[in-house]
Amino acid sequence: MQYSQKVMDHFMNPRNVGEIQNADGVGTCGNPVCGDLMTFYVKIEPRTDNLDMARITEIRFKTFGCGAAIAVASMASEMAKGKTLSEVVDLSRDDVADNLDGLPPVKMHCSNLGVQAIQEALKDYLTKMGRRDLASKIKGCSKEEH
Amino acid sequence: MQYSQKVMDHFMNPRNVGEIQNADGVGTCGNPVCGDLMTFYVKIEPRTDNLDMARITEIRFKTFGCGAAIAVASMASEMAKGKTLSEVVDLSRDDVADNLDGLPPVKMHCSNLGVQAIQEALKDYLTKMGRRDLASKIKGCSKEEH
Amino acid sequence: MIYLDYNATTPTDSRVVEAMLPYFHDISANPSSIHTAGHKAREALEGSRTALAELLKSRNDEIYFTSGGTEADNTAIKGTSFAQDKRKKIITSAIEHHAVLTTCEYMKKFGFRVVKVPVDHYGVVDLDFLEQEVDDNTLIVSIMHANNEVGTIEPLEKIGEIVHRHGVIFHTDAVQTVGKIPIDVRTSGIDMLSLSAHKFCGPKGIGALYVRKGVRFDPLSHGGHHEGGKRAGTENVPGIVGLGKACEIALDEMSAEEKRIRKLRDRLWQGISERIPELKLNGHPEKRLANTLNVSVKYVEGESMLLQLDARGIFASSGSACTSGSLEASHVLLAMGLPHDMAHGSLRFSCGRYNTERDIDKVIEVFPGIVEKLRVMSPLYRP
Amino acid sequence: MIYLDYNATTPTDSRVVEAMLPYFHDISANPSSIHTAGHKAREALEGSRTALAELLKSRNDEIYFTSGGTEADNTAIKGTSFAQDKRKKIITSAIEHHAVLTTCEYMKKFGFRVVKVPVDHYGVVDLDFLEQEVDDNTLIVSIMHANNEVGTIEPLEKIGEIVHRHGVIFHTDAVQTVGKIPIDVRTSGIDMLSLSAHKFCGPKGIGALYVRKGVRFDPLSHGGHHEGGKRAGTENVPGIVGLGKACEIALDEMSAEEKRIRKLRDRLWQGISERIPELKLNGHPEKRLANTLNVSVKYVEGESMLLQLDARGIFASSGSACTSGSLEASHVLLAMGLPHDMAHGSLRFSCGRYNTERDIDKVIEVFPGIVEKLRVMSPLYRP
Ligand SMILES: Cc1ncc(COP(=O)(O)O)c(C=O)c1O
Ligand SMILES: Cc1ncc(COP(=O)(O)O)c(C=O)c1O
Repeated sequence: MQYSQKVMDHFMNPRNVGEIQNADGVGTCGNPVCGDLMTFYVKIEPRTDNLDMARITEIRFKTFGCGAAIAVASMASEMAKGKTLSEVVDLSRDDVADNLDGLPPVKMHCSNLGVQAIQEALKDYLTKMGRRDLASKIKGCSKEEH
Repeated sequence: MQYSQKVMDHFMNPRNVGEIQNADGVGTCGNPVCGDLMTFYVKIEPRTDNLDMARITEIRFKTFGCGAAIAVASMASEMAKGKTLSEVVDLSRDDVADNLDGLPPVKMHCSNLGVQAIQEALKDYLTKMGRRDLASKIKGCSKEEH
Repeated sequence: MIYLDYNATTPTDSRVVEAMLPYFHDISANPSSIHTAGHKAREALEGSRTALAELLKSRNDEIYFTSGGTEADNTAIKGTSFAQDKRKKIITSAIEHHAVLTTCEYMKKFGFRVVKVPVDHYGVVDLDFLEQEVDDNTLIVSIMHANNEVGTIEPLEKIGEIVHRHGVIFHTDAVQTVGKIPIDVRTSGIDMLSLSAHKFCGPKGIGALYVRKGVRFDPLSHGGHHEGGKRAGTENVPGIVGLGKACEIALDEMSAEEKRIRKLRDRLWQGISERIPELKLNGHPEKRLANTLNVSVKYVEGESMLLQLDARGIFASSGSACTSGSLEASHVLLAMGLPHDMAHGSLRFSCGRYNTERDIDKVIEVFPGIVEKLRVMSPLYRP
Repeated sequence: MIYLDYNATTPTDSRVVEAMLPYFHDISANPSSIHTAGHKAREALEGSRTALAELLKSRNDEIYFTSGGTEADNTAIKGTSFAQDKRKKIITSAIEHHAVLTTCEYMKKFGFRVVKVPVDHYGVVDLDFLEQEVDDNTLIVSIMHANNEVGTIEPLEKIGEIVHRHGVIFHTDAVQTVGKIPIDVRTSGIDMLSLSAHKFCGPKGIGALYVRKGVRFDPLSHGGHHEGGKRAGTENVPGIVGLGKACEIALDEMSAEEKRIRKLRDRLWQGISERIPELKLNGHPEKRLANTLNVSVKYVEGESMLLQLDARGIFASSGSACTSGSLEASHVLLAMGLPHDMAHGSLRFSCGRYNTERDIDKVIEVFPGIVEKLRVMSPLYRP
């Protein structure tokens, strides 16, 4: 596996590793059967007027997975931090991979996993907020990938 | 082709090369199509009482052929020289090959050719002597081999 | 740099390289040429054949040089299959190298049925299953001598006995054992055996297939009359000379080396298992290659450990070199009944000729910290 | 020693050996391994692929490394045959190397029909015959670029045109031309091309198959995911590096070398044909490899000339290296219409990188005496 310098940096020194005790949202995607599992924890600065504009103030993750999975989780956490919900929902796997200066083709699914697990955390938050309607519009984990 | 020292000696310095102008018998076996052709010339010391005891006093050969063919002709000529007709008829291809310290398997047919061409020369002699009956008992060239 | 990936490939011994060098330029003719230069090349070739025959206890004319273990495996399976059209069943094991497994799969295209013998938790083939499957329709049974991922050694003699009761050909992929442990084709019931030089400090790109006299097979590559008409192509003389030299060295040093390497391997296992909780040793506890240590590290994925080790100059492998590039967990570990996460969390250390105690101690020093760091990051881990 | 058997094989250039050496021990990991040591090996591998792609003007992903020309030929013919089951006709020429001819013959076992295109007196394939034979049932046409025995160069572009009119695959065995004369796979209409490193001062045991993107073929050897899944087996890294270096050298020096060698070859022909009556030049007078001189010496058999030359330290060949061991006259010369005795009386001088004028002059000095001696011994000769 030939990883970029960026990937190796995030793999060796992952940002935002850990859990958040009283997280506003928690999301997990992946499956140890496939060798990749990610859990994201988020703290949200609430916006009662417009939930879309609520902002991720803190984000932490845990990952069981390959080098790419760890780097993706780290990069995705950095990209999501401080962003609004609507901004985060627009993040694509290619954004993450691009910010890592690319991923080997066989590892592209990992970058999907990062974005999706964060989305799951947002869904969790929205559900807790009683906004199942908004939560259902967010994709979250895809069954086909894992 | 890995030839023995003996073969190489007879190939590089073949004995009895040439023709005999007034030969008592001339015999040819082989075929340029197969890449081997041998002609033997013999002088015979006649024995009117018992032709079997007639003796080859002189022998010469010409060969178109591979290294083994030339060495075989040379060796066979040496082996036949001074021998009686009955002795020469008993010579086998293995005798020639053995005296050359062996031949590669694919070249064994060459040693047959040597013996047979000498036999043809004897047949020629016997035929000229009016002894077609004796000549027909000698095998000479085999059609199967060439 | 600490290289612990000898089952993937080995450095070529400098004595081997030394032996090869004259055959690149000075003695570089075609062994099929009839001139003196050709003879010299031919002699070197046949010298290597003798060395290999000695190592395997075979006859010289039972050895066919190939371009490696994969070609030998392919020749054995395809060659015997295409040389006949009566028997249409191929039996192999669930833990073979891809060179055997994929080849067997391919033969389905030609009407062959493929049966895979399962293995137990240690990776030993199920002899009862084999016994039930071998029948008069079976052409060949291909079961490896020792597994490349976990090192488990299969009971060749017993397999040979079962196989031969039905007049079936017994092929073994001995790529991981030739040069490492003694083999005697005369007593082991093996009909065909594959080997590869680069697994025992010989050069890459050369191997051989042993074929017991009388076993019929079609060549994999057709062409000139090389190797008794059974493997066409201008012979790789330097490679063959290197293989021969590797055999000579193995004959001399194998038994002492095996002891030395076993010590290193056991030292490594002791060192890490004392320091890291929840490690699982994969493979047979005793009937196992002396150089191979395959462990599953709970809660952690293999590649991430590999990369962390790599960053510290330690080179190991996760499963086999080939599976490392893929996403699927090792078919060997799964066949041995490991759960997926444990299979994904496996790591193979394979020692060899140039490893020292210092190498091992460095790994013992560094590895626990790596595991700890990755476990702390793992959502599966609850300390 | 004067080596004039470059078409059989060549010495490996010392620059090539130099380039290979680090890859035996220092950079000896498996290119499939994901650790840093593996990456270094992988980089070397891909560097060689680039060098070869440059030489052929192909893309990198159209190159598959093999163990030599024979394996490349076998892969092309068997691989395309087994990858489909519609087209059942294989067309080749009467003067192919055994690696192609025997492989085609073998495919009859699998229901393929084989047609051999005849050649003219110079060894050039009969395009009209080809035109008539290529049809919608034809899978592949395999016609060599230049013949190994006589050096005649076939009209690839014209063949490609005919072949492609019917959607047929065009394979060429370019083992004798790669590294000697320019090749451009983009403009020549070639779909598949075989080459072998040891024919242009690279190492033995390594070659390649070029396959135009989109042409389907089954691997000859199955196993790991090497070479895009098309050629399994741990890559022969030193060999591949050697092949790459040989390509680089060829790119740099080919055109100057070709001129130099042509001069030597022509000097040889002039020298011997002036001194020896009844010599016949075999092969095309112009469209011929610059290094190849095949002559038939009337009244004399080839092997005996070879041995006499050998005794004087001159190494040539009679027909191809492979046919030298057999009793049959060269199928190439017979296909060109030579009578048997002239075919048996053929000799091939093939020059190369390390030949000098002195070598040539020595042959000119020695050869006439040898011929004379053997002619005097010949029953066919009447001076
Ligand atoms: C058990 C086993 N069989 C076959 C092979 C294939 O050998 P090679 O890569 O030399 O073709 C290997 C190693 O790659 C192996 O470990
Ligand atoms: C025209 C031609 N094709 C194929 C081959 C086979 O190549 P290799 O011997 O490298 O397998 C040769 C030489 O032996 C050749 O001259």
